[in-house]
Amino acid sequence: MNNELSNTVAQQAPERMIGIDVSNETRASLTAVTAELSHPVFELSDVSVLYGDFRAVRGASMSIREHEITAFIGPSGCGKTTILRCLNRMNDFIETAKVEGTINYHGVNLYDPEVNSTEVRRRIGMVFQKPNPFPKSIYDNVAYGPRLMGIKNKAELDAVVEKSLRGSALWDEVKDRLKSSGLSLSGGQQQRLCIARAVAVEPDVILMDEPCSALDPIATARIEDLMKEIKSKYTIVIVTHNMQQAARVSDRTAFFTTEVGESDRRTGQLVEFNPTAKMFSNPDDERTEQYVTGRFG
Amino acid sequence: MNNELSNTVAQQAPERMIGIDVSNETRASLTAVTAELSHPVFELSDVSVLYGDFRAVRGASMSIREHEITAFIGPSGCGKTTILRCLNRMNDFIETAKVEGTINYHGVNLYDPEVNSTEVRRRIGMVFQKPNPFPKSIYDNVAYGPRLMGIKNKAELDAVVEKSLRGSALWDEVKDRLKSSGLSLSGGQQQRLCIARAVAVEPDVILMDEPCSALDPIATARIEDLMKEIKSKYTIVIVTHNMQQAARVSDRTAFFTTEVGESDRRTGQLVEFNPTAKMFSNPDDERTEQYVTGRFG
Amino acid sequence: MNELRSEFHHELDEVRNEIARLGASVVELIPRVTAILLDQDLEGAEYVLQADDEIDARAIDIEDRALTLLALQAPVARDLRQVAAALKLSPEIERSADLCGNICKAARRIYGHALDPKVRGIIQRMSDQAHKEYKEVVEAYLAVDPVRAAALPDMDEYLDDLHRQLIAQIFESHAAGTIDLQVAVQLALVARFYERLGDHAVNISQRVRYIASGWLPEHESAARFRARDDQANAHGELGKG
Amino acid sequence: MNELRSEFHHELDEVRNEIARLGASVVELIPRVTAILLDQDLEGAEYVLQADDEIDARAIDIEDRALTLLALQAPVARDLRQVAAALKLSPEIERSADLCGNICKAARRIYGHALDPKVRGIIQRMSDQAHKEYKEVVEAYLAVDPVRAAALPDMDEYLDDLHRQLIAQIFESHAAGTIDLQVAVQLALVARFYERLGDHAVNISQRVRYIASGWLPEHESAARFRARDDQANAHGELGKG
Amino acid sequence: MALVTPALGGKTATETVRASLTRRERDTAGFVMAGLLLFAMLLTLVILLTLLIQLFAEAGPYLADRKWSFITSSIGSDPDKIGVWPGLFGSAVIGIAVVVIAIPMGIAAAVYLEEYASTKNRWTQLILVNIRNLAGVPAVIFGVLGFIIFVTWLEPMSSGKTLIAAGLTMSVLVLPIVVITSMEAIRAVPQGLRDGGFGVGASRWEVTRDHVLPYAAPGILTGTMLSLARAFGEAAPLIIVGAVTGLLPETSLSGRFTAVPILIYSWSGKPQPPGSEHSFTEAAAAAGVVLLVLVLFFNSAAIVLRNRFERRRTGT
Amino acid sequence: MLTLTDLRGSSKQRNRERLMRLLFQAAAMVTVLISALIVFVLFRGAINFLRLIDWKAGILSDNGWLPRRERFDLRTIVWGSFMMGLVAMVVAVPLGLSVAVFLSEYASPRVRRVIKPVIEVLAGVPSVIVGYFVLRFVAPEIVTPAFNPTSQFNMLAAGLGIGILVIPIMASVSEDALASVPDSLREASYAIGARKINTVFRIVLPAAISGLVAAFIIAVSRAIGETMVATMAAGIDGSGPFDGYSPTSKGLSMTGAMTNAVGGTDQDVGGASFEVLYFVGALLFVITMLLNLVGNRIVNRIREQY
Amino acid sequence: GGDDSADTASADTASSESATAETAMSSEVSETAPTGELAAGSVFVSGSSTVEPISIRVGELAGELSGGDLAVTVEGPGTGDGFKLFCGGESDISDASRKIKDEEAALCTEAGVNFVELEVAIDGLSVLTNPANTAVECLDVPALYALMGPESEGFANWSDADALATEVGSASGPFPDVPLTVVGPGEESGTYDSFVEFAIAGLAEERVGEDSVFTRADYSSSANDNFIIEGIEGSDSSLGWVGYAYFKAEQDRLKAIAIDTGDGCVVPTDETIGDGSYGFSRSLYIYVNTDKAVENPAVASYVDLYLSEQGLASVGEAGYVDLPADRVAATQAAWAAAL
Repeated sequence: MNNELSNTVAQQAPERMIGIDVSNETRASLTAVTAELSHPVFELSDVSVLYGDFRAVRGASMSIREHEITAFIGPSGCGKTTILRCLNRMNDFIETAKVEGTINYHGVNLYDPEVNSTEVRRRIGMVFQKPNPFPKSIYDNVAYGPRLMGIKNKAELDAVVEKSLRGSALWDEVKDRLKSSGLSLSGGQQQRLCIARAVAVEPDVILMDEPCSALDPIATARIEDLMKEIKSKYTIVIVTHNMQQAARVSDRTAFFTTEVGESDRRTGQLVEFNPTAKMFSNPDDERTEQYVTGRFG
Repeated sequence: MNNELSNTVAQQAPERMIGIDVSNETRASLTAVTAELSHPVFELSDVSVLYGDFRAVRGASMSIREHEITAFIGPSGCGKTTILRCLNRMNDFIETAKVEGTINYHGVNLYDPEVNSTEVRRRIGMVFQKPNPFPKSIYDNVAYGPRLMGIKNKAELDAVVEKSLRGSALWDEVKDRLKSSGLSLSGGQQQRLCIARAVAVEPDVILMDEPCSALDPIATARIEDLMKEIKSKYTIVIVTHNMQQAARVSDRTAFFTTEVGESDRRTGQLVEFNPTAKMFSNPDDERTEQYVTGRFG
Repeated sequence: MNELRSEFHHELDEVRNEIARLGASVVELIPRVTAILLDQDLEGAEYVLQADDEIDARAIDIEDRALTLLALQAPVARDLRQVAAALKLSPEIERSADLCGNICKAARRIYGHALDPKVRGIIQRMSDQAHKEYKEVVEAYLAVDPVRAAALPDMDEYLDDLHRQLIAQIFESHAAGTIDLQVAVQLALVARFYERLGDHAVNISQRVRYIASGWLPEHESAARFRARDDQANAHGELGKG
Repeated sequence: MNELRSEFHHELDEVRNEIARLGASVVELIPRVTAILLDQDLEGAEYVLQADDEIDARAIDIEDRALTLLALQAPVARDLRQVAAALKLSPEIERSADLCGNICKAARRIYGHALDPKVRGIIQRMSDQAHKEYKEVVEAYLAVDPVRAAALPDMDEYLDDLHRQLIAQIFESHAAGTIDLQVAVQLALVARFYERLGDHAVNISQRVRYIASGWLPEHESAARFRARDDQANAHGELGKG
Repeated sequence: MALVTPALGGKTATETVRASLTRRERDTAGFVMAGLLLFAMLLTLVILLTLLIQLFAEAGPYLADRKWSFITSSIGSDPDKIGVWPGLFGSAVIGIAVVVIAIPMGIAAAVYLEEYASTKNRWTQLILVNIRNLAGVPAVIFGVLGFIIFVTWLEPMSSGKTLIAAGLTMSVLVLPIVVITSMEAIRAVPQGLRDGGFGVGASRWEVTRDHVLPYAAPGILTGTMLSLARAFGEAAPLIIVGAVTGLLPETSLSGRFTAVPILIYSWSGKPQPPGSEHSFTEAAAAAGVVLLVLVLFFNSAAIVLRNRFERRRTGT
Repeated sequence: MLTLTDLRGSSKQRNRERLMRLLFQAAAMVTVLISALIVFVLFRGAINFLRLIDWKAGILSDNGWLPRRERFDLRTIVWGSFMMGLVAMVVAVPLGLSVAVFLSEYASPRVRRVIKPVIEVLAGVPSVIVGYFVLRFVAPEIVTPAFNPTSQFNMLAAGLGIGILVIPIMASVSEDALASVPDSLREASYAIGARKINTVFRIVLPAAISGLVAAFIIAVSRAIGETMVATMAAGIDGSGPFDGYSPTSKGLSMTGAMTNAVGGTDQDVGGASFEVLYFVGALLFVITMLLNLVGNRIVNRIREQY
Repeated sequence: GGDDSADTASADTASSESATAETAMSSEVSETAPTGELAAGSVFVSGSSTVEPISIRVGELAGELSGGDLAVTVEGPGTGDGFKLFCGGESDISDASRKIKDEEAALCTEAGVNFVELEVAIDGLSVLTNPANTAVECLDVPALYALMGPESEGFANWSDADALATEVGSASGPFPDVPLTVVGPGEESGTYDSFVEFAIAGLAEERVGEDSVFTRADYSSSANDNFIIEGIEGSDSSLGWVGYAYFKAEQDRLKAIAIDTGDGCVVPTDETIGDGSYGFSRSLYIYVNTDKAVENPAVASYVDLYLSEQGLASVGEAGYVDLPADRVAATQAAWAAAL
């Protein structure tokens, strides 16, 4: 055997040149089967969301697992964003909104009256559709959360800011202008700043509501890469109307759709929740198949 | 041979069951090679657009052909929208904008001082990023253009409206409520209404500036189907930041990118202009390859 | 609501039909080349060998179209399986047509040599069986009928049987001196060609099942290996569980 | 700026490496099975046939991964060609490994029969040539080197020559009575197996060229057909032009 | 701060999470702040309500006594007999002048600035700064301007201290307000509408006529109403221009004039004449009620219109 | 094939376009003309005034604003305007801002739907009515018992009146500024786990600062330019700050000085005591213009910063 | 209500009386303006704000009697302004709280405006204090100068003025040692001018100079008579002045100080003012453009009405003091002569 070839191939997996032992690792990376083994962060059972009398989403049950990226997809009005906003109680701000069923977060019912929604949001951060940096300096944007939590010490804040900006792959681009306004950044950078801001309070989960819909493909790719990078530290749930995005980044995908419910209004429902590879190659439900292939009945 | 099989297959192409004569037709549909033969609607040669001192796009040359869908893709700020807006002189409204080079429309220089931009826009319609129906009835939205052109006769207008709405695949959905506001439609329907409105003045060309960026995947697919349907009548130029969309709908694709020009500002330039199938399977330029595959140098 | 992405789906159907047509060509070729072989029809052989070129071209065309669909339409789920199957099937069918061509070539090589009637009988039966299988699988493909497709491996067992019979018969005939070595070797190859045609039909049937259900045709050997491997790794898995 | 979609591109590289590894397995298998054949090493044959199962499993795995990439990452341009090539190459290599397995099976079938030294010599040379081709093409694949890949068809002509030589030698040996019909047929098949190995190497080389440049391997026959066809349609084309 | 990641799951982790999620800190500052803000708002409402109550309380008995005669009577020396008629007439004419002069001109200027003028142009910048500044110029200065221009310089046309002069003065006063509110309304017209118009080959004027102005109409109308309210309520410039507070039996365009706010001003300082049952201050309060009704009507109309407009824009 | 003439359009249309543009432009120019006239009239009068007065007597520094005695101590009326404005802002800024913050951040949509229009309607209450209110209620019922001023009508009472007049304006403009802060910023803050008070004070108010400054400037400008309340309730006394500079003393604002100048006397008109109208007008114009310009500058700078 | 002026309530009797009065006065007048037949038309009266209330009342009367045909517009920008308009030919009649000045008359002549001066009423000025202030009952002119003249600026106590009072020859002192709060009309008012003329001008011209004929600047001024009255009421030792009419309306709340203009202390009453014994009184006039009166019968009608008994009743209603009969006759005669 020629040296060149054996070097190249053998270096990467010397024991496997002909060996019997194809490790599971290779196959595992294919479909993220290990996911089955990871810990559930959220457990939704039979969750419905009502706005006044109107049932926006009905009876969704699923398990969102640690250190995974879970994507919610579906047509407009299917309730994917509604469910996302239940996960850190952002829908508290809509007065008429009411959540039925239970949403457990690490085993604790998020809608328990004892639970403090502010605390919930410290643990479960959120990134929004439109990049929304505060009209403050880059530094102050990131330091906002830590300061709220009582960190006053300059050195400590500096450290948190640097860590968070590094964590969101923004440090190199902004380290020389931390004092300039967050709004002076490009759209994609702004969104990464928002991620840095969310990350700065060391949350457990980051919810993302169509974080790339306002961005161009390059900025989108950058955010997607970032998500994959940070998922080892955080559990990520992303709502996207871009199926390809869900396919590219997520480990599991939940497909929601609408059905005409009582009084002619459309109620969202969870159709299928499966590993992403399965959703896009061989979904269980015919409606999922029709949606992902672009046939819509 | 079994009857069932021969029926199914043979009906579709009886002469080809085994025959030697595979017609060219099949292959032609693959790469739209016939396009080479069609008439050029726009001929851009060495077109640069300047905003004040700043050169937004430099030296773009291309030929946009009749009854084709031509897509412009590229990262933010690459000048694709700028060039599009030159094609019907919509950039006249940006005061500092200046166009260098020549843009010929059916052989007439669009930027000839004699040319009336309003007249140009009657021939070269435009559909915008956000669906922008007039806050009028569906009927009046479509009838607006024809009325401007002096059509007063009710029967004639009715005919134009119906034809345009049929042409934009909206007639069946709205025929019973032509008097209701255009704003009462869903986002996707609004965008089709805008297409109907553009079509009503019987333009030659329809320019579309990211017409689906505000729509969900279902509405997007509907518009894309519509574009393919109407391209037999109109020449369509579409700007999209969604590469997949360009791949799906267009016959030819122009890829623009930015380069850092004088004084550190990014100038757009046309990198490659080729049949879409080629652009996405085997582009000529390495930068195109990097862009479409998501590697960005 | 109407179906969306209709042009794409139409093109997908077109590709499918073209594959079916190509398959139908093979279905037609099989009895034809058998007749050429048995009737020593040199003209027919020439014609078929030229037709083979056309089938190659059409197969390439299908592959081209499938790749273009992949590049432009980013198909997923069943659509993707269709396209992936097209990529797999077009060489499969093209290879089948090649096999038919090979049979013609063999016919030319043994031109002038008389064939043992027993051998002729088995060849005819192999041809009929291969033809039957191929027709069945092309129909199953067109109908995306995994149930019919699932029958193919078992059907093919009969062809394998015939193959063994033919080989045995060839040895017997050779031993009996009714055919010489050249002819014997060519006939052995021909036997293999028919058998391969059946294999291709089986492969196609697996693709049909794949299109319908996403079931990926895991060769029995691969499955065997997996089984062994999983056993070996059982302890490790438990540790993780 | 860093490369984007790095995970995807990393997985693409992984698939490529895995294909190269699989190819390397075949590269290693070829001399090994020749030795088994010539040395009548039954143990070795058994081992290789089991290893073949593994290769089948790995090939399936590669196909699976390629399909997943297609479903999830919507690759285009070179990436798409990589994935499409992976879909094509994994069965190509798997078939090559099968051929190696077939050689082992042939070795078992002719177990106990002595082989003519001349036949042995040609088989060894065929093996060496097939090994050379396969190694060359796997290296070309790993390096995405269309220039090296372009040499394969010509290299394969030598293998075809050897194939003809071997067939001739087999007839000769059979005529000389040094090998009986069974062995002769098996050896003829073995000869074909080596030749097919070379064909697979050529196919792989074409895929390498395809990955590098998008050049789709049009079989000569297809090209021939096109040429004829275009001529026939020349008048029509001119009419349109 | 950092959540103890419950790597192994189970009860302990759940309890840790529960403990941290149910932590209750007293949000005293927030509570106090909310209370303070509520108090401030209630105080404001109380003040403003007191104003209204005070006014109505003083005017009530008087108006009950006078009934419609207070509207139809002229001004004079006896609080028992006087009325706001000349004031209403004057205010109405001023209102008409505003509608006829200031509003078309203001809208036209706004259209020019928003639709035609180049923002980069120095002239445009000057006009913009100038208008913003004019809107902040005290009303009394417009009185001076009106006095000089319309009363003195243009005497042949206005016949001096007449309603014509007053109407022109008030038109000039509200012009910047009309321009600014109209500009805001026009600016709120989505660019998409213009693009849509241009896209089908409409000219600038056609787009303005067919889309911009109709869409901005409610907003412009709001501005119009507000400026009318302002014109009705403003007294200072009329004092300078020379409103009559004595006797005004005749109301005509070219004669002397008065206006409701002037009457309030004048009456609120007059002593009760001997022999009159009511005082001038009561009459002033009653005139205040009349003015308030007038102004608040236009103001409310403006606000109702704007709210409806906003609701339409955000989509119901 | 298309020719140039096809794209030339009709001349009728071109002429109509040109005419409309001209009309609109003329209207815009009128506003400039108005400003020019204001400047011309005021400054011509002011120069006249300065020519009429006796410089040697040093009258501008004399104690008190008594035009008939040719005593034109600017300090008196500037102080009067300043003091009334100050009192007004002391009342209006906290109250107006609080109302705005409450409505925009704390009130439920239902409360906001009711209160906001009420506040806006009240922003239109004519100043003469507020003047009347001060005359009849604030001065006698509030200021006199609470501060025991030397005069029932004084700068404090007038200032309070102006404050009342300005509260709804302050509240309304500030509320607009707060409402224009995108909800996305609030959401972002809450999503980090911030409380309402943090969100309001660290995010919303800073983000709205330019609008708030604008509101403040508008309010100050309005307070200084306010005429009727100052005329009716401040006591119109330019005899100088003899009570010290106490807000509880009577006073005279610049606007009051102007209405005084035109309020007839039985003496001769004309002369400095009338021309002073222009002088004070010019002064007032300059002051409010500076306020407006500074305000715009601040607003622009803050806007650029963010 | 006023004690001896006709009540508005008895308008009917008043009008019948006026008819007899007018025939008695002048036959010519009765010819031009027959009773109850006032000429229709418009009259514009401008001028003194002091005279304005009388003109308004007469105007109202004219409107009533003519059923609205005789429309009289009255404004009161001030005597000076009034003369400007009058001599500019803009007003038909000018109210005046003083006689026309020579330069004003010259203006009229220049403009070709012929006019007649008609005295219509007497205005008294009351110097007031709080009823609680018993220490002061009567003040002479030097005392007023000492307390309120330009030299008194800064005097916060009555007794501060003692020295100055003595210096200028007052016999009213010494003053009590109580705080001195001076309240009065603003400088823009006619009443202010009158007060200065009566109490300050002589000594001020003599002692300070012609340019300083003013009261002290540091007094509490108001344009609103109600507030002056309240101001005087508000301090136990206040000192102020208002028109006699206002005092008359509020005499329960205030105390008038007797004034000594050389003939002993005189308290202001209708009688003392009417007969001239109260020093602080002045005549009020109207000036009529005679050409307009001829051209426009409405003007003549209005003046006729003004000078009729019914018209002159307004003087009392407005709070001024009626002219003695002889001066009424003189005025009527002047009017008759002017036509």
